[in-house]
Amino acid sequence: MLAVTPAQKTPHEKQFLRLSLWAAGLLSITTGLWFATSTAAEIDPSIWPTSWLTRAQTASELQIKVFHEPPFLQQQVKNGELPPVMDRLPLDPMVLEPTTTNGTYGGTARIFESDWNMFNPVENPLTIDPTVAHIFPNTIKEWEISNEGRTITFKLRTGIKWSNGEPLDADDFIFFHRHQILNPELTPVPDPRWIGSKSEKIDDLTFRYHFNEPFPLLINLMAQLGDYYVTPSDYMRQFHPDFVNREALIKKIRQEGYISWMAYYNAIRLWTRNQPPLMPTLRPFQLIKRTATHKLYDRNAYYAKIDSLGQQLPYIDQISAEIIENQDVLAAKAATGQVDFAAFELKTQDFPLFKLGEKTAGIQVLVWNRLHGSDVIIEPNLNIKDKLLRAVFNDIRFRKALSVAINRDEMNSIIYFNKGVPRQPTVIPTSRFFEPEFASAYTQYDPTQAGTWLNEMNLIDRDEDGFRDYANGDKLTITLEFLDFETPKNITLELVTSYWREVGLDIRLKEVDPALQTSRATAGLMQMTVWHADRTTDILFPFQPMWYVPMHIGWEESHWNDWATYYLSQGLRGEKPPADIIQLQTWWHELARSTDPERVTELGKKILRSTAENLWTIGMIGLAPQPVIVSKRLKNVTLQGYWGWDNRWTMPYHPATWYLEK
Amino acid sequence: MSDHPLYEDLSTRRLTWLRFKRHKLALMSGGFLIFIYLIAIFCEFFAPYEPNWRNPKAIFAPPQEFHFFEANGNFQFRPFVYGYTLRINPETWVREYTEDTSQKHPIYFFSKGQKYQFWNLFTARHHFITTAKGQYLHIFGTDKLGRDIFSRIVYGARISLSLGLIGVVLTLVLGVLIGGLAGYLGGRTDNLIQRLIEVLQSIPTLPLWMALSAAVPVHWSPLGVYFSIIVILSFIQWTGLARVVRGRFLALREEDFVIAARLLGASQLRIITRHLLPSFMSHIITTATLAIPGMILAETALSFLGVGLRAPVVSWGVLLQQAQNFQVIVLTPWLLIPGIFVILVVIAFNLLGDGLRDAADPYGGHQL
Amino acid sequence: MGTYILKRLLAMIPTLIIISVVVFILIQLPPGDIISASLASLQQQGMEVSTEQIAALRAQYNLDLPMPMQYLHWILNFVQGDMGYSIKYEQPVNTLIWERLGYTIIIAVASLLFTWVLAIPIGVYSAVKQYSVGDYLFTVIGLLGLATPSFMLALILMYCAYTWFGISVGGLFSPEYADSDWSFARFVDLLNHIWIPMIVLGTAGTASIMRVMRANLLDELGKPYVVTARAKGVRPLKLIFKYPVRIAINPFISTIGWLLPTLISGEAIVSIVLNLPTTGPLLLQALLSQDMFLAGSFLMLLSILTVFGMLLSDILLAAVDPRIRYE
Amino acid sequence: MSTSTILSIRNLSISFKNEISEQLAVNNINLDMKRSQTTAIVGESGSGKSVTAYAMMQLIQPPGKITSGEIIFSPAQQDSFDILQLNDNSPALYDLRGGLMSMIFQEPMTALSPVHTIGNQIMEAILTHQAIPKQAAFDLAAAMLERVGIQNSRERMHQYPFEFSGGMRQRVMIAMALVCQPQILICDEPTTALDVTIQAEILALLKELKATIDISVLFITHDLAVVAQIADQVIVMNQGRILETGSVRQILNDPIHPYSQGLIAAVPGMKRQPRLDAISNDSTRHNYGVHPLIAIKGDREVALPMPLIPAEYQL
Repeated sequence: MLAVTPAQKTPHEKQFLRLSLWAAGLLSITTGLWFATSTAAEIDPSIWPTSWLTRAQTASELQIKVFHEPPFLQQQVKNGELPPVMDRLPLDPMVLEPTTTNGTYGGTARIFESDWNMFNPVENPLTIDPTVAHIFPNTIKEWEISNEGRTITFKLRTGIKWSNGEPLDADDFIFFHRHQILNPELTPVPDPRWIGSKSEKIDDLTFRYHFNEPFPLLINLMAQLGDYYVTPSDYMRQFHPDFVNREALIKKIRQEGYISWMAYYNAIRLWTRNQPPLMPTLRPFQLIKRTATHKLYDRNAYYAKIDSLGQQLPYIDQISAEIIENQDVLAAKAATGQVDFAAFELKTQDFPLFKLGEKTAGIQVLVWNRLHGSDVIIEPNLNIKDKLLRAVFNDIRFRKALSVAINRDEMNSIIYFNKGVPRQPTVIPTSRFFEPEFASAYTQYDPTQAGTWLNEMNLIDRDEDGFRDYANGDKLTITLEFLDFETPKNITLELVTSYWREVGLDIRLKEVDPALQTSRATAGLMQMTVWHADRTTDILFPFQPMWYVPMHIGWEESHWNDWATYYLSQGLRGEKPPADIIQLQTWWHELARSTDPERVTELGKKILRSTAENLWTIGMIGLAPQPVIVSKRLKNVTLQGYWGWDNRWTMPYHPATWYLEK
Repeated sequence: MSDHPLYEDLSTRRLTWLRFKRHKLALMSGGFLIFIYLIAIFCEFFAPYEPNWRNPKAIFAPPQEFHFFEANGNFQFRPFVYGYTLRINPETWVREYTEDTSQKHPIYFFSKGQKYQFWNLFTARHHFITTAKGQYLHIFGTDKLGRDIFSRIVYGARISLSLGLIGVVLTLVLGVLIGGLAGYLGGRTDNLIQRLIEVLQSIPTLPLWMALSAAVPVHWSPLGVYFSIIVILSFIQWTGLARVVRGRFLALREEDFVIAARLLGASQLRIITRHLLPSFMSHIITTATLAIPGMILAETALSFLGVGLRAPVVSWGVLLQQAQNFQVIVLTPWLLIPGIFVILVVIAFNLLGDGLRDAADPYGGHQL
Repeated sequence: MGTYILKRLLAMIPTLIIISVVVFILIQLPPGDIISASLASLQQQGMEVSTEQIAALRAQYNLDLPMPMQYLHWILNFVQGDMGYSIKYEQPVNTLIWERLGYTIIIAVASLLFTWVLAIPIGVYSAVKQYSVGDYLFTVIGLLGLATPSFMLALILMYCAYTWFGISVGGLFSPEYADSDWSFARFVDLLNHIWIPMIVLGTAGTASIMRVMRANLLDELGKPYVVTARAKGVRPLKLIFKYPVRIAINPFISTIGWLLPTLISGEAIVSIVLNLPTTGPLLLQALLSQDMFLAGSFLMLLSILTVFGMLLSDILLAAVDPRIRYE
Repeated sequence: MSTSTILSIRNLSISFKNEISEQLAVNNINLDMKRSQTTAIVGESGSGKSVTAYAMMQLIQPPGKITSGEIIFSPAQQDSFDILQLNDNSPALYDLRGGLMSMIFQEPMTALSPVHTIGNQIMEAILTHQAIPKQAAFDLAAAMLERVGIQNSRERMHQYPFEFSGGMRQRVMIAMALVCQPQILICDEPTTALDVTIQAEILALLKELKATIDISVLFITHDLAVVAQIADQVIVMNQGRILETGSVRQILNDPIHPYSQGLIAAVPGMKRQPRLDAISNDSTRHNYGVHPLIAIKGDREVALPMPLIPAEYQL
């Protein structure tokens, strides 16, 4: 049973309030840090509407009585194809305050397909604040963590609807849990935390999960990845054998050309480019058409939020998203003002080109702050099969040498116009887990020191070819495979290898395809690879500290798969890690299950300190500037924001409030 | 009685040469190519810098211009360049370089500069063109890491040009051997080979390259990659030549002198090498000359797709791959200079090939 | 004629079988496999992926079968028109390729026409006015076209098109027509964009065809039947086009088939630079990511097109050259 | 002689230039063609006889070049003109080619376009010179084919050269040449490429045609046997020079010039002792072209070195 009004309070409810406060309010601590550390990466929150920094207010709280019908929909409403706005909006819709003024309706925004998640961001059950520290309610109004985090109860807002008019209710969450994540066909290997979990529907809007082990981080998950945890059940039933005749279904799927019902289900359920038109969504815009070159979106007639004038959001009526494979063409199009918004595939090095566009093509180039703790992190494979190389990688002196051999300041000026921050992979300065030395460890440029360390390791150029060799005379050559994706990896690595060549290390670069990155990384076949250190905020760091703890296997990291497997399989497979690694894993194991904020912070810092001391991965430049291109006619885009996976890029900055000026 | 007394004492070789000499363009091209290949052979000497040496003071720096007159107008015989002063424009984020007349970098020829390993044989310091220590010279400007474009072009020439040459030799061996066999033996062998060629030619070449070069193991040394690329390129190019050779063989097989040779009991091999091959050497040489540019272009295409050679190896393809985007044209056009060299060399080879063809057999050699 | 075509058709069968085997081997060559591709796309979304999941998926796409079996599965389905399922794009191959194939063919044909319309007259001119200024001029231009790497050409043209004509960079349509249904206006818009790839693709071909045309024509001009015609008092222009040109062109007709693979290869690169919705980029992606069904079916399809192209050109040749027809 | 001259060549020189050397193919020759007679030019290959013929229609192409001379053509009911004065695209020249003057070539195999029907090629000749409907042209052409002895010509009109035998092709050539009733027919070794029996047929055909149409023929050959059958006038050429001219009877029965004698002696079945054995033996070795002296008797001319000129001739 749940508290509806704060009036009568049972002890149980007190706990609920406290815990929800915990879930939402971790930042009471972090808030202090804002003023403690100040770096280039930090944004003064006063540039955002104050209402953004608290949980969204609702129409009733702001005494908004009348809601306005977007002109785009009026005809349909007249024809009776669509219920009037009053009936489409929830009982008490959330109100979003634009950065400048309430906008005007209309227009088609031109964007790149790669920016579809940024222009049309997810509507998660919970959401994240602009400073990427708080978790706020969204479609879920209240939540309760009880039973040391083993039981979590959620309560939805009343009257929120999917874009097809179906209500968003508890069934949609239950459906996801029972028929998707616990379906052996669909999810052969579920996330261990879900194994044995139960879900329970309390009423249409209230539901509850029970876990074998505490899972308080589900809250963070619901905020960051929440759209994955809810399914438009009324729609998806027709593709699920639990609800329709299997034979008939498979027959239908085969005709569609899909190999199995799971393939089809995943293809349309996940946020892939194949989501079929008119698939129900909660986002501001609804995909209606796809061509070989474009995706077309219309405004979601049932979008649940309004502006302070009672106008249903979004302001913009349609999106035309062009699919572009080639990043150079993309940059060119962006710079020549052929889109209204572009960001995701834009590279820092191209700033001059974009700035040129400000003059010639009338675009506006905003500089947002990337959340990456380091744009590129080197991952020496500590579990590599090659004995000699393994010994070298596992020798801390080698990793230190690699780090100090890099001239980060020069790199910063060459690639980042001196606007980045030389640092090791670690959380952002505003995080409650942050300590300055985590970022600064071994970031000084000291090739001689590097040389000394390498000599100590008896790695010396024995055949006078200018490169160091193993003690036994074998050549020491390392192949670094990488995927040039999201951050400027290619140029960074060219630079890095040249620094390492200067200290006598022969590193060979090989760019690989996403598919190859995955298969080779997950199989631990890469001698060395790189990724970008995201998951650097209070939202995701506690949930996936993958750079700092062997607790995950994916295409992002390939530096200790066997140790990670060992942990994930509870010691059944993989390889038993050394003591210090075991220590890391136990720390995280506790952190992930703890409901005590202080303890969480303490453990988090232990983990981060270990990386700073051991350089499990090596960082370059972090907190870099992210170009965000906005056309002259697109208004209300905040001038600055944090850019990254941790906050789903634009989610906290409410693209639904953007509008096109006539 | 002879109509043209002049012709009598002309050996075919001399005649060919006479005809060739008439192609002024072909002659010039030949000269140009020899020149370029010399540079490629002695690239360590001609390049002022080692290809991967970076000048941190000059990122994306434009070409320096030669001066004979100092700012104050004094003439001096030794040409010199001015150093850069860099300013990152806070408005445009553009690196703006201006000549710093205070720092004069005189240019020295045939004098000591950066140390280098000539063909990994011996160490030397002398360069064709260089500047004093601590000073720098970037005739064609620098790239995103401050590497000297000119030096990279010179080093790239060695890779790209040798690749073309070796590749063609390989192609010839394959083409002549297989085509020759098909044509000479005929019958079932011929049929089989015909099919194979047909198949290879009906698969779009690019995907063929892609798949093959994607199969090159990642950990191979740059040299290994270099050779595997060559093999891949020739593996696809030989079919064309093979078809031609086969055709010629079929025709020649029935020629009297071949039959005569056979009657005299000459061995197959002898017949082929002594009688058949020479009879269309000229044609083969021409085809080869015309195939080299194809190779060079193919290499650039592969590098463009990221499946060709890769850093730290420097080939013209690799250089162009870094230059193939909008930004370059708008902001740093000098990165396209390697393209000019590719174009020149390819044209030169074509002209030379035409010249050779017309000279060798003015009537034949026109097939597609 | 009928029997001739039939014979050719039968002869194609073994060729196609060999091709299919080669193609299959080809797409198996690079390391890694398709499953990884789909996982990659999940991970892009921050999803968890485990090695077990990979194994499970692999079984789903019967990748656990031995190679020969996989081949049979693939080719048998292919013959039945089911080109399989692209894991990278999470769509059936059929739905993926047809539209793109359409654009590819449009561009290929366009540049083929461009090549001929340009190359043949120029070739004739250079042959008739051998060693004239024009002859040299065209030769030089031709050589430039032959020598410029296609991606460079594409890039520069794209830049010029934008700076001079304000044509949107890349793509086949302006934004306003991109999504609309086919209309005359849209067609015009297509023409406005297609000329860049057309020129880029056509140039290299134009150069070589021009030169060969010149050579062939020079040969033909010396033939007795030309003298006969001249002795008949036929006017030079009519004469040139009715006799030697007519005959000098035949070799080209016979090469239409061979041109197709070259065009498709070239098209791939150009399309990458200009971001065109054609087969090329998709095919390369598929190859790199080992999206076996996509890459395989694609290559197979293109190869079949080529083989038929050759048949077509042989038939054409027979049509224009009676000597072959009556064999 | 009574019959008037239809065409007369004066001091015609034609030179060929190749990359190595330049040489005179025709060296300052003079000759006259009598109206409605058959004039034969005899000589070995390279003697410049074909070149001369080509010059008459301005068919000489680079590297060949007419360096000097004139060719006066006096067609019936037209005032005479110098062919060499006609410039490349003057209508007169195109009327001349195939209209007033037409030509049969040595190689019937290659002289016809392989990719056009016989009909097409003959009709083209007609339509180039006469403004008549296609159908009329077709009938005309078909009739002409019948005339040169090609049966069921109407069907044959639609066939391609490679469907004809060599002899047949030559007949087609003849038909094509005569279809516009030219005043001069040039036969450039029309029979050399054919085997003997066919040769006979073609010659017979030409004779027969000659008898029926009023036409002047220039017959170029190296074969005296043929000359004997067909020619009225004979001109002996060697190395671009005319060595001897005269009536067929005179030349064959009484060749003065040792070279001619050599030729005749070489022909089997023409048993005539050359007048001067001594010279005739090595006659072929000498270059008679050099320092010629023209000796004349009546309408006979001969170019000879001094000692060889017969008494009855005056210089």
